[in-house]
Amino acid sequence: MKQDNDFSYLIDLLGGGRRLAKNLSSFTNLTLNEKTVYSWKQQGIPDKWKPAIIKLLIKSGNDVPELFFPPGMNIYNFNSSLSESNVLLSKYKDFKRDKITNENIKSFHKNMLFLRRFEEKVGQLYGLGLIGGFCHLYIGQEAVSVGIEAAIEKDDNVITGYRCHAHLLSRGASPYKILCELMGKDEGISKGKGGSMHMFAPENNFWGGHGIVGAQVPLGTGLAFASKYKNKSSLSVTYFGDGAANQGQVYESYNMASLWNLPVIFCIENNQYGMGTSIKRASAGTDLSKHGESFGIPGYAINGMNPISVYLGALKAVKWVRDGNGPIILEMKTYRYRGHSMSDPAKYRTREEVQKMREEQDPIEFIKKELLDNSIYDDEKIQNIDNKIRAEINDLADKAKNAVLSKEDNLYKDVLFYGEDN
Amino acid sequence: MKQDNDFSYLIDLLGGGRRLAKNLSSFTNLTLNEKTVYSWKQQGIPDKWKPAIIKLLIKSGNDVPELFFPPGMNIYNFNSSLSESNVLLSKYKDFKRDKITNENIKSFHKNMLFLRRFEEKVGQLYGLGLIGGFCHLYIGQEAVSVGIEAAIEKDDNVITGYRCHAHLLSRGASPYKILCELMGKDEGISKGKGGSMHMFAPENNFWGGHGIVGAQVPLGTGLAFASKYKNKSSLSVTYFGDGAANQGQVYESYNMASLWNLPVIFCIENNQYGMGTSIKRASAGTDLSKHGESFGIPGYAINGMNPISVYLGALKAVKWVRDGNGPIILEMKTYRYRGHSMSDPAKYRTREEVQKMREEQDPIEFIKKELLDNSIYDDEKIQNIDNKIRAEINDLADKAKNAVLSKEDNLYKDVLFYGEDN
Amino acid sequence: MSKEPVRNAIRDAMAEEMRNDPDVFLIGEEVGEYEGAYKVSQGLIAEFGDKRIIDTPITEAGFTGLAVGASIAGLKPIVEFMTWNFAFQAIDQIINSAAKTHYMSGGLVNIPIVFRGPNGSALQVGAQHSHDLSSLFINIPGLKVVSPYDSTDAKGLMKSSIRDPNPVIFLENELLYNEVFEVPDIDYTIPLGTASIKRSGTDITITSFSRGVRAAMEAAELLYKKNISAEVIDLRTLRPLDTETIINSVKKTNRIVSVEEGWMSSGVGAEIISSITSSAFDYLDAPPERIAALDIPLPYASNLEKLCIPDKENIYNLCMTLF
Amino acid sequence: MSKEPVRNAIRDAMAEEMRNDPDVFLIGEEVGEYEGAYKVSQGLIAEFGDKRIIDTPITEAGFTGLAVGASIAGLKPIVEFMTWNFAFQAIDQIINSAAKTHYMSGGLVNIPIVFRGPNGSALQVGAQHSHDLSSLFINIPGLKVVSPYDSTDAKGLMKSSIRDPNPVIFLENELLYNEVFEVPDIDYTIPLGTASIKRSGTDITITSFSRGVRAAMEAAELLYKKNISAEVIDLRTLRPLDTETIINSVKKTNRIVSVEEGWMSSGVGAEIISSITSSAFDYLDAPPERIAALDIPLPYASNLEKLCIPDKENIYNLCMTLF
Ligand SMILES: Cc1ncc(C[n+]2csc(CCOP(=O)(O)OP(=O)(O)O)c2C)c(N)n1
Ligand SMILES: Cc1ncc(C[n+]2csc(CCOP(=O)(O)OP(=O)(O)O)c2C)c(N)n1
Ligand SMILES: [Mg+2]
Ligand SMILES: [Mg+2]
Repeated sequence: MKQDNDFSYLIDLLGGGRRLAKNLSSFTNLTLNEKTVYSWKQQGIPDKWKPAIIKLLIKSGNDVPELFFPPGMNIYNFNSSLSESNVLLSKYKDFKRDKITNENIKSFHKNMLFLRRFEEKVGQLYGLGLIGGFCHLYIGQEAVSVGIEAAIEKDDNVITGYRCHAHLLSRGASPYKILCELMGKDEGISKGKGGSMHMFAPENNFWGGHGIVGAQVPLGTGLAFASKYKNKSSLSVTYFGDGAANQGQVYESYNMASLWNLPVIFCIENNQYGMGTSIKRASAGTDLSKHGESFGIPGYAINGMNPISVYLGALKAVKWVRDGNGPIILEMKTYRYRGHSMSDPAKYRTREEVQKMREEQDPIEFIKKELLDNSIYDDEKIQNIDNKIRAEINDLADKAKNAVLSKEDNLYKDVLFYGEDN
Repeated sequence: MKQDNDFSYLIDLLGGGRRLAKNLSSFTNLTLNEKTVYSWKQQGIPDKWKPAIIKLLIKSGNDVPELFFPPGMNIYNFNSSLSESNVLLSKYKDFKRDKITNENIKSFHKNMLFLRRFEEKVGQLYGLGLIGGFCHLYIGQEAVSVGIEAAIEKDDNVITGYRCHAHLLSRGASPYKILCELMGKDEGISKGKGGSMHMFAPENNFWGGHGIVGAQVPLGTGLAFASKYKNKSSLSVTYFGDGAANQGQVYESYNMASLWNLPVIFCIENNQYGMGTSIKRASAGTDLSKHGESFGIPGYAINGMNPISVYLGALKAVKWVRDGNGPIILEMKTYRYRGHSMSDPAKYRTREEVQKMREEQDPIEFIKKELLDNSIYDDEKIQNIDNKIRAEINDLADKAKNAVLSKEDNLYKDVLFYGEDN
Repeated sequence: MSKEPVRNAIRDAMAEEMRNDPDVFLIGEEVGEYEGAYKVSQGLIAEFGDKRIIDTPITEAGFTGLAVGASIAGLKPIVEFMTWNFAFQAIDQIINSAAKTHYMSGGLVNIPIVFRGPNGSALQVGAQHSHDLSSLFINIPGLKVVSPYDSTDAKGLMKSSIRDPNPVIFLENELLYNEVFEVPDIDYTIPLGTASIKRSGTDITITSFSRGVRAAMEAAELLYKKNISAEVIDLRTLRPLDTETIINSVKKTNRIVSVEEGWMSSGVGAEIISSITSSAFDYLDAPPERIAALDIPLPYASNLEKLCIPDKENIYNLCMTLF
Repeated sequence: MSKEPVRNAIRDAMAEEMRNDPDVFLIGEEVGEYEGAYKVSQGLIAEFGDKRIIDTPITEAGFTGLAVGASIAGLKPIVEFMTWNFAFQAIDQIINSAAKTHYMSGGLVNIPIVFRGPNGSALQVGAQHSHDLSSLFINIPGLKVVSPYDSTDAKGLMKSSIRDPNPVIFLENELLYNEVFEVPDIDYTIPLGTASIKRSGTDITITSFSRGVRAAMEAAELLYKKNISAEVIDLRTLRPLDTETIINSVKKTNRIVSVEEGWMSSGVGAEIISSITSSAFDYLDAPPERIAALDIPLPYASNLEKLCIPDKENIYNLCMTLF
């Protein structure tokens, strides 16, 4: 047991038995007495205490002898200054599966299915030439928006990029108005002037719908700033993609959000591609939830194909933010089945890759299985719900098709705002 | 010694004695046999092996029981995915003090003193109204530029911001031409058209002198890109400040530099203030050398008031980059004695703070002491050198004062380039 | 009336509006503890604290976007760019997020925000620090663009800009900050979109804005000595442009010269001349002319720099060619 | 002569220059494996590999700055912006680093680089994706600005742009990519700075560029039916502007209308008109006029969008007011 006594000098280096005992005790919250530590000088430093001593050595600017590290460890395992916020976060318990009620499962199912059928309809209408311009569908990613929405409050703020139909719907915006918008109708949510990428629903605290990749991230941080400024408890969920996650203004936002302790959840929808570029070809660090570390922002990855995981993971993040801890990063590992936009031939990935995701990880299939396995619904009920949703969306689409086009007098309106009364 | 046997189940969780022995051996490069590991089921897992086992647990997606951690450690100490590049870097030995020759010390002294006296003269000339516009002095930071220059080659590329006189001089640009530039003379290095912030010396592979905070960082990354594109061995030293380090394009540059493995040293001159804002008020993560971690870029901090530390630290970085490992971040902890620019009253810090730095950490005083302690020079010699430098700079300044102003026919020249022959 | 430098006029306007409306706040680099790189926000942090006077990191894109986001959520930010040169880093947020969102949302979202700071050339700060962004912004619907000359206008227009429910670009000039002018002691505003006739005349109209107004006034004085009566118009707001005032003047004088310190090509003068030729062509007795900065990046050397920005002589000479 | 869509003409120009000069490379989002968001770089990665056809992360400021840095070091980058709208994120590097450095360095550093991509409106892509940046760039000394209409010009001008030792802004148009025009089979270039007379005429000059040329040509045809002979000038290069060709034309026709798809205020037309009134005032028999996009952010709805961009009828009507 004396193999280590060549390291006894470390004890003196750290101020001798008394000081070291005190420091180790306060550092580890365990009680160590002077004599014990002093005895290590003869008997060798116990393996148990080596990690803590390594930390003290580093802290005091001393070198750590290579052989002093436990097997498989090195200096970088002990340099945790970046992870303080993560350490704090580790005190937050994960929400467990038992939090999930049947009602949750039912609503996840209904809401995700609605998003899916809605986007399928949008795809059809686009194919028919009734929708123009850029149109980005959410199919495959439904668990994210639905799971997050379940975890936040109505007066929280939500903002995202151009792939925004689902987030609008989750917030409670009118599907009819969205369809009208997509078809350039006067009843469109933006009077037909915004189109697929630019829709807003202030009543639902949904703030767009932005076409410039990454630009919504400082905007969303600003929504959080406003909440704090006005002493509101609302937080901001700021969505962006894996491609957007490389934009410099994202890091600028991380910095300000952390510096000013803003209530914002940065929710990265990592669907593994930014247009035709896989995350591996675009990001040197693909662990997107860790990019806040150096700013003191903790984060974690969540299976974004599973609404239950999203919901539980989001609950924890919401609690973190509401407790006043400042920002957090959630990386949703998800997938889009369709091309980037309607005009994307998607040659950058194989059919098999898509097929495999659809078959093995589809969020709606997953939740259907939950419904059946737990005997919440039977097949027929599920079919009925689907039929009802399809019928509702068809009706809305037909109505929207027949609505009048955006009127010409909209043309010059809303360039400038002339106050509420005008 | 059986206190730990409540954790024996972990051995099965990790595949049993045989598999665990194999995994631990390959992971730690130590040999462990099956039986030993099997015996742990009875005798408890030795403290020495716990860290490695924690890593395996995490890797295989298992929870780590809280009590299994060594005192003072937590899960984030074991999640080293971000630090792979740092682990690799840890295989690079530090260059040691014994590398330093007397010649090194002499040249550090001469070069730093030249920078100091030069900038003092510039300050005087500014006070006399002979220099106009923005003028940022380097006084206090001399060790950085001098130490780095000693560690790189002439055909390496250097670029920086507006605080550029020193870097130009270190590269070997003509002090006379710089003085002329500052006074708007025809012989100015930019024909009087650039001024203090915009000077270039292509012959010396110095590429500016840029006025927009942070903009030089992608530019410097581009210099490295060009070296790689042309299969040159030259690297790019890209200097920027602690304030600039928050700019989004810095992170965009980190990402590209790491993704494409570019030969660039990001050299952050952390003089603790960006204008009047201390780094603590501007950066949520003040450990600037760690901001590349999430992009897989290693980095470390260096005492930027000590030319020997800078030189040794830079040697290691240069070796890292030349070995083809891609980018690295050096954070130089340094200090500027003067205001941000000539017009800064510097009320954001106390006189005492500046005084203390000057007295306790001045790089020139430090190197003088080295010279004296090692009997390389005596006081008189040091005084002589100083006198010679002062005299040289005075002469140059007088000559520059008397030089002709930038000629009017420079006005329309160089807006567009018409090829080498025109 | 009291005498105030333009610097204080702007500061006072901000302070008064901040007293009236808790949703107004100032954000930018060095606006707080340092009290502004050019001391425009002197004293504000003492009065309003660091909740409403916010020092930012040097991240123009980020804090501009953050301010636009705060504005979307109902606050009324004043964003200071240390100089407008640095706003290039944030221009996407100004143009794509601030200027276009009201329209793209069909009027559901509006963005009350002021972007301000010194614009154009100062003294010997070199090309990267001397850009005049006026014409860039007046091209863009959804923005209002203001560029005052004197203290009265600076204060009155700043107050209107803060109250305006749209994004307003407020272009100041470093070299005017120290200039002292009279300021009314009453609480007043000046409506955006109205030019001001600084000097009446009958023979030629000279338009300008910001620091150019001074050179224009001086040139008018020189012309006067030659018995030419120049009418000098301070545009004050560049978008919407008060074309009515300009046209009425030209109908009277039949000659016009536009003066600006920015570059000529597609500059502010180009817009003025094209508006005038379209509306008052038949009133013109001579070609409408413009004078602007030389078409080169601004050089550092003082002797060269002086040749670049139009002065009274240049303006006077150009005017004389029209008679 | 063979027939080629504009898309291929630009691609072929890049490929030919890349074959001739190993320092030329293409960098941008999706230019490589995806072969271009609009397929302009189709086939290039197969020929040149990923060392010279470089896919970037979505970080416009960063990769633009990187390309400018590479250019400083002697390479000749072609930077593709997926559309010019996204270049707002990188505009500081274009203006402050690329355009000004040659001057600021007293000529020591030059920056041979081409920035290219589709500019202006497409179809129903909304205000944030429809910005025309022409007038922004022509304001700035140190830049050349090119905006071709047909395949011949696109190819010849692109080759000249790549060979030019200065930063060149190359403004394409998505709606022209598919348009087929003749292209000479020989190796040729077209010098920057020269306009092209697309149709000779004696009664009125119509200038335009990019897609506006088509509407101008169609309007000329309508005018012809009314016995008005219009001369149509395709400007091709917007900076330096070929004012000589325009002035000579106006001296003949005595009337001018400028057509552009960008906004009017301080737009390209404003520059043309102001140049003409300064140089050829006495030749004008009617006010010089301009037509441009409506002064609003471009709406999404197709019926509204159509009203915003000048078409042959609008141009024809404007021309008729001048007789
Ligand atoms: C600043 C900017 N650059 C480029 C584009 C073009 N563009 C639109 S979406 C997109 C991909 C974004 O990918 P990601 O962030 O992963 O989101 P996803 O589409 O996968 O939801 C690109 C390059 C843009 N709109 N804005
Ligand atoms: C984009 C931009 N924003 C603001 C400025 C004004 N400015 C010049 S230097 C400076 C401080 C930079 O501090 P730091 O990066 O720490 O460098 P230091 O001056 O300490 O060397 C600021 C804000 C600028 N030149 N460019
Ligand atoms: Mg994606
Ligand atoms: Mg600093």
